[in-house]
Amino acid sequence: MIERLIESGAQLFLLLALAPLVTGFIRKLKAKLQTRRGPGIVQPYRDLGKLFRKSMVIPETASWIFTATPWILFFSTVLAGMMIPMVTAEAPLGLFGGALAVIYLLGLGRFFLALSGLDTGTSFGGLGSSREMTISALAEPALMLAIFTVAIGAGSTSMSEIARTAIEQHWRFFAPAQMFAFAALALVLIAETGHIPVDNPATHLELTMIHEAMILEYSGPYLALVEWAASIKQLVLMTLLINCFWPLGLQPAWSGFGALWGIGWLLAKLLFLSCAIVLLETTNAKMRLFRIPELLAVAFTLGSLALVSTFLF
Amino acid sequence: MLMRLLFDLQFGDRIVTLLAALVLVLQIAMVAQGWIVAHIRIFAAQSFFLSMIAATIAWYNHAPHIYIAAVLTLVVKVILVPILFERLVVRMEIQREIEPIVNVPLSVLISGGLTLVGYVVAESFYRPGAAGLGHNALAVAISLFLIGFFTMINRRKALAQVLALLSLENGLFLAAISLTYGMPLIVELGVLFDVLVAAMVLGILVYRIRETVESMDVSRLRRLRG
Amino acid sequence: MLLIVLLLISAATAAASFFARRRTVMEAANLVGFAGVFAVAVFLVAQVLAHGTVSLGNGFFYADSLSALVILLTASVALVCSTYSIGYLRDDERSGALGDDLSDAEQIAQLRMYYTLTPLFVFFMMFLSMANNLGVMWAAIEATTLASIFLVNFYGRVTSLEAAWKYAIIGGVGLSMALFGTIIAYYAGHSLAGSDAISGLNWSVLAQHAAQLDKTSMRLAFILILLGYGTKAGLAPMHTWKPDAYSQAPIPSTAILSSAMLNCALYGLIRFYILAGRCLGVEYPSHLLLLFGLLSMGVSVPFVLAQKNYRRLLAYSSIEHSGIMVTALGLGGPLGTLGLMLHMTYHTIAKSLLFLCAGNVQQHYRTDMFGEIKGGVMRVMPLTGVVFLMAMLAVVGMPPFSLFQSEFLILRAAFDGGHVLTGVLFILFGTGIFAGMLIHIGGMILGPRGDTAAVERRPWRNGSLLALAAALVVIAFWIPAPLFQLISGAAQVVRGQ
Amino acid sequence: MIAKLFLSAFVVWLTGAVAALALGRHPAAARRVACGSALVGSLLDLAGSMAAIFAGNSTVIGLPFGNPAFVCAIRIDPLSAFFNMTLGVLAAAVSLYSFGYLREMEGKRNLGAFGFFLNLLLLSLALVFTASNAFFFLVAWEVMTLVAFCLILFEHEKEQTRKAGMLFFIMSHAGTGLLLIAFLVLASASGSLDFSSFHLLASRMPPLQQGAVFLLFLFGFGVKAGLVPVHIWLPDAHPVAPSNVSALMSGIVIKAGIYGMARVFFDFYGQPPLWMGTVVLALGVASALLGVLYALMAHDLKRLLAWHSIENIGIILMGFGAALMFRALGYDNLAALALIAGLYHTFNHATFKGLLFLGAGAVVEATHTRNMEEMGGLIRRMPVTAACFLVGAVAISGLPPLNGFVSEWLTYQALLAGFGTTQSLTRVMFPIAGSLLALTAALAAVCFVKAFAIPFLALPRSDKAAEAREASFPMLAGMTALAAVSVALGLGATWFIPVFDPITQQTLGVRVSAALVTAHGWALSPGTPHGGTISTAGIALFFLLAGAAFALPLALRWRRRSTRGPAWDCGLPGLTADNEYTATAFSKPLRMIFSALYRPSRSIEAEYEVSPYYPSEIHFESKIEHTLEKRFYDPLRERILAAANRMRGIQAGSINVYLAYIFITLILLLLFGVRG
Repeated sequence: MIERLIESGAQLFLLLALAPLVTGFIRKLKAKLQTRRGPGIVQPYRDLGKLFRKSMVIPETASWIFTATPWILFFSTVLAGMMIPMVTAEAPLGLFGGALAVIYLLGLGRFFLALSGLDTGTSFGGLGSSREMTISALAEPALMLAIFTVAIGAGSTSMSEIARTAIEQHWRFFAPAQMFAFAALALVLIAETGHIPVDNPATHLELTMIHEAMILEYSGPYLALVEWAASIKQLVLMTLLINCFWPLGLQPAWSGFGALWGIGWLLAKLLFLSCAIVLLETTNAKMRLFRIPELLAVAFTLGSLALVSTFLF
Repeated sequence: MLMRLLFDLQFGDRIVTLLAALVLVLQIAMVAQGWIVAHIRIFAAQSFFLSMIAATIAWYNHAPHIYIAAVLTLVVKVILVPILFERLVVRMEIQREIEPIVNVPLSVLISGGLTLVGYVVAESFYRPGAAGLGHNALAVAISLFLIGFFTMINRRKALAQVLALLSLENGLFLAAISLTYGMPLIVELGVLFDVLVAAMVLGILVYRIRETVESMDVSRLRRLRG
Repeated sequence: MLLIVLLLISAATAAASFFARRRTVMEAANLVGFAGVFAVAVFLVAQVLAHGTVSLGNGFFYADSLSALVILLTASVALVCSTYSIGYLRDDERSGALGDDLSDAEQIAQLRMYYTLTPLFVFFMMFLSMANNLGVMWAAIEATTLASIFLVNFYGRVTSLEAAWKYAIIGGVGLSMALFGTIIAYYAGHSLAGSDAISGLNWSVLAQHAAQLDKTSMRLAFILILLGYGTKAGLAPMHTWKPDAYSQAPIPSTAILSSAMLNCALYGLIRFYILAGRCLGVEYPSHLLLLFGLLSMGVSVPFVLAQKNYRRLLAYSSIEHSGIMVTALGLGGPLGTLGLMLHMTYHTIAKSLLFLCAGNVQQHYRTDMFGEIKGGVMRVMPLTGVVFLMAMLAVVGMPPFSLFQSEFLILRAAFDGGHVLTGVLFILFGTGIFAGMLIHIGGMILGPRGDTAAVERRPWRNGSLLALAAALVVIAFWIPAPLFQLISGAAQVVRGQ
Repeated sequence: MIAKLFLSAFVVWLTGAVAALALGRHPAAARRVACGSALVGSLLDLAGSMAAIFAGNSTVIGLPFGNPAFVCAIRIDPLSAFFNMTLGVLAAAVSLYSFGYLREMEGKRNLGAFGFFLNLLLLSLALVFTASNAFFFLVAWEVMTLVAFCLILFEHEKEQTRKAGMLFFIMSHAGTGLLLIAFLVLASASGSLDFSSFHLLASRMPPLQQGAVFLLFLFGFGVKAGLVPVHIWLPDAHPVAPSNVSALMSGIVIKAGIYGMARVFFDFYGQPPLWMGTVVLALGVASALLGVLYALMAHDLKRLLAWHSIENIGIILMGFGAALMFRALGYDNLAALALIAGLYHTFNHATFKGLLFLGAGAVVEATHTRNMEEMGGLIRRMPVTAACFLVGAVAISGLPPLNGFVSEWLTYQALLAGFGTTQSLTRVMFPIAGSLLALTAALAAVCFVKAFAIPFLALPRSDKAAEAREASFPMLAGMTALAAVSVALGLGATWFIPVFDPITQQTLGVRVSAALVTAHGWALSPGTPHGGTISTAGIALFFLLAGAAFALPLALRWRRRSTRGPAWDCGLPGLTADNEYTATAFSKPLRMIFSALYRPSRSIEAEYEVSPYYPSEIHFESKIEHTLEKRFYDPLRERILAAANRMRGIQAGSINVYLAYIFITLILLLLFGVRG
């Protein structure tokens, strides 16, 4: 029992520590590709530290939902993080929920974030919430089809089960179903974490920002919590993508040396995925809002192709 | 020789058929008729021949109560009703002619067709050697009924319609006496009483229509629709 | 013995109101007369339940449970309508609806005509239900028609004259066909022994020897009777007189016409159906009856859907119900006949209640067009509004009310007997009628008050309304045992046991 | 014991109804009597049904009925007990709520009649769920429809109310017509009207008849449940009814249709052919999608909730459809899982939809308007109502840890398990249905962000919203009770699952709750070997622990350092309510994306004095088109009325024509009839 506690504590620490690092790394890499120096990799840690120490301004019109949302968002994202296998195939809180629970916990966080956006009473908040909810609603069927394809392969929706079958059948990645599912899940990842073709994380230009618009009114520690939760969500989705399709390096159990080896592999895969994302971001321009459904329709067709191909081939 | 004829059933049967044919001819004449007063008189003649048929049947079948029926028909349909209607016609001094909906030649043709229908329907009833006199009178009765019905449809004037209705009941009376030597007396009385009251009631109605609509033309009474 | 008393009382009522000079005497005579008739009818029912059949004058008058039921229904409707007519005619007199420039004497003459003709009308209906001889029965039906012609023409307007004329002529033609049918039936029974005696045409005699009757003539006779009494019952295509007559006659006579007269016409048809059924087998008559029943239901649907006048709407609803009852007769069997008899009883109550409510509304709004009332009857006349809605729901066959039970039995007979198409058409037409009635009558009753004047107290009319409404509600949940025994007895008679 | 409880419940309702009607003159007493008897009756009914479920067997009780030709008896078997339990819970909360809700109507409306109809509605519902023969079922069914019609038309002054009520009544009656045909076909096949004689009867009938009876039942009950092709009355009828009635209508009256379908599909049909399940699943998906898509565009709060009822009925039918398909393929355990998913969602929907309608009722009563655009900032004035509405919103969007999530998770597992079956059609159809369910749930979340945020958050958009007062105590009590039940159903899912054992035993002959509950009562699993588990209790525990350990202390510390200031207003002179996002704006992106379905049209009128470039006032209005009504129902109605008008030509008025009709009939009959 104690051992399980240590494992989950380690995964929790890893989750919290790694998330800002990944965001920092992506920003640094993007800056490098745009031939500018860009802030250091550890800049997000500094921002979080600074924000936690600053005082806060809460809008007059805001109700208790505005103040409760950061906590709900943070805890639901962390809980989702605990339910997926990062280092070992066995997710610490795997019992509490599988793939569906992860999707719906992220949904819960998003639900309250949208409410807080509208709670401020500014049009930016409303703008952001409406777009965020619409895009995530359209992304949902594609995400579900990808998860279903993987789950059908593994015979269950529990993430550890999916990871374990991924480990045993190395060749599985090259099956067409897996390829289509991977592509669909990648597109959904881009849409959910708000990267360039769907939403520009760096901008505060009213017309283009989606995620930023909702958290415009947050300041101080609450802004830190929301930012941190956003990066954790990005890490969760990336790990989900990795461990469902590239299982190499996933340890069957938390033996001492194996853990280090697992973390090493995790970092390598995250590095590779981040480079792919940055590459995608720098080579593409942001799409018009009403072109995004077409992108998500492509993801949906990829998902259904994945599903059909599991049954055909 | 005459006396023998009086008791020879065969001869009685032929007389009844002859009179029945005469009644049918009068009915078709009534269809082709253009004048109300002539219409009434033909109806009276028709009723007279009917009572003659009743009398012959009563004579040959020794059924006394048919005599009563014959006399009653004579009184009611040959005397009372025509007088009532003629006084009605005179008092209301309406134009005398009847404008039928279907022109005369076509309506005569239709009555011919209806007679044919009468015979086709009655044909399934003929059992060879059936006793009694006018068993073949059923066909005549049915055609009388159908022609009377057709004349009702064909008439615009209220009084003409009433007359057609009464001629229709003549057909029934023929059927009653010829097929079953008359219904039980009570029924005969009931029927005749109802025919008389019907004639009076319809007369009153015709009079009311004449007062309120200023013309006997029933086809203009079309206000109640849908 | 009771049979004669029954006739004497109604005849006496007619005479009393004919010779009375003041209106109150006429009203009292009618009320007391019909109460007496009702009481005697109840005694008759008790006697019929005890001895099976009551006959008089060696078989001239013959009352079995079927005729007892019809007499009871006629008596009850007549009683309720007489109480209603007192209030109704007083209101008509006050508002000058009887005729705008009539002096007092003329108005009294008008009322006298009503108060004498109604008991006469009821007299002949009673006579018809107990006449054993088919010819006499025909004469009685003819007499009811003649008596009711002037009731239809009571208001003397051009439209009521037109309605009376059509009622008379179409009725006359129909009944002459019925007479022809009776003659042919008598001819069919001609070969029987002792057929020329007075009892030759008696129904009870013919019923016993039905098997030996001549087949082809019975077939012709049944067709003619179906067309003849079908005209009086208002079956399509002979129904055209009904909407005109019901929308022009005074409300109490329409109520009697639509319920009691319908029962008597069906009574005649049932008597012949029993004969034809025994002689030709049930197959032949049921096909014809189903054809005419479904035709009547079908014809009334469009008229209910696109109707602008609520009294004509109720007329078409009663055409539909005569169609239902004829279909039930056509289906036959234990369920069909029981359904028919139950339906006849429930329909009498519900339809007369519906017409009485329509009367209340018409007298207050002075019009019978939906367009001119524009809703709000519930707010102006709460009692009439609620009872009207309730009666409409009952007539349409909504379950809490009892008509659903009889229609359920009829439908069950249809489906068990394999007539699936009949059942489906029955339900389809029922839904169409329901939609039409709900939209029109619901639209009229519900809605804001508008600017119509408040309604004055109306003891007589609302009293009879409440009595019938109470009967409707009680019978939905509980039928008195003797009444149910009478109804199942009548059903057995129809089945020919 | 069970019989006594049920009979006393019926007696209490009946006497309550009659007493309320009698007390018409003094409304206060009538209100108390009506709501009190409704409450006591519902609690008795709840107790009786719980006892019946735990007893597991079925008890039969004869009821006295006046007409000897018919027999009326009720039979309480686990399936009807379950639906009675749903009725009991919802009705108790609604009656509690009505104590407060009706006080406002005391002066204006006849509360005696309202109490009469309310109690009769509950009584007829209980009878519908327990009726044991076709005749008594149809009587109870139609009485329920009639009473619901009277309740909907309670404020029948408004033209819109009348039209909606009449459409409801006519469509329900048409549905009952279909049921009547179906029941009578079964009765003629089985010889008796009793439901026990119908058990597994339908599978023994010839396939054509079996298919026809299935479709008749599906659309007969579908009309009442709000299945897509026959749902058009629902979005009009529920908003116009008084709110506590709409809560009952959406919560339990719709479930009568679902009960009917469950009774037919799983009691009368033994081994149904595969195509039946596919039809139900397809219609379920269609209802879910269309329901939520049109809900997004509704800006009348209660109309939005009515559309959502159609969506949730779709989800329930997905569960039933999957169960039917598994039954056809012989996988009884999976069928049981799918059935439990469907029934669980029925109970959940009754609770959170009832809660939402009661909340909406409180809001509408406070602000005297149903249009969301005129509300706003109610969370400050009506905090408890807002909290309860939020619980309902989270539950209906299927977000953990509440009950909506649990039943949708079970439906996902059932659909996912579909892939295990060999049939080629189902292997593809189930996951596709699963993904469309995901889309529906996500769109529901969007819709309920709008439905909660616009009325409750930020600044009030009209003075009506500004002066709103918190609902009275009984109303809040009713709402909190339902919220508590919702949360309990969510967290205590593992304790609630065994309730379904007797039902699946009776219908499918298999008990699966043991397989579904794992980790000694903490987590729920789909019954397949090492399938994905879910523990709402665990999730809630995590939130509580983390909240208590980190959120509270840190929040308190940071609160001291926080100040209240104006939100960012781009330098404009202070934010007003006009800056807020409106419901129309919020749903605009989706209106653009699904424009093929909505065919949106908008009208903008700008008034200006000086020049068109400086408008003083702009009116913006956007409308969508209900394709099903415009394409199918309206033309159908017009064509019927046109045909009816043409047919009126028969009664043209001329007596000669009338006589001709009779003449022709006579001739035809003479020529063809005589030979016969």
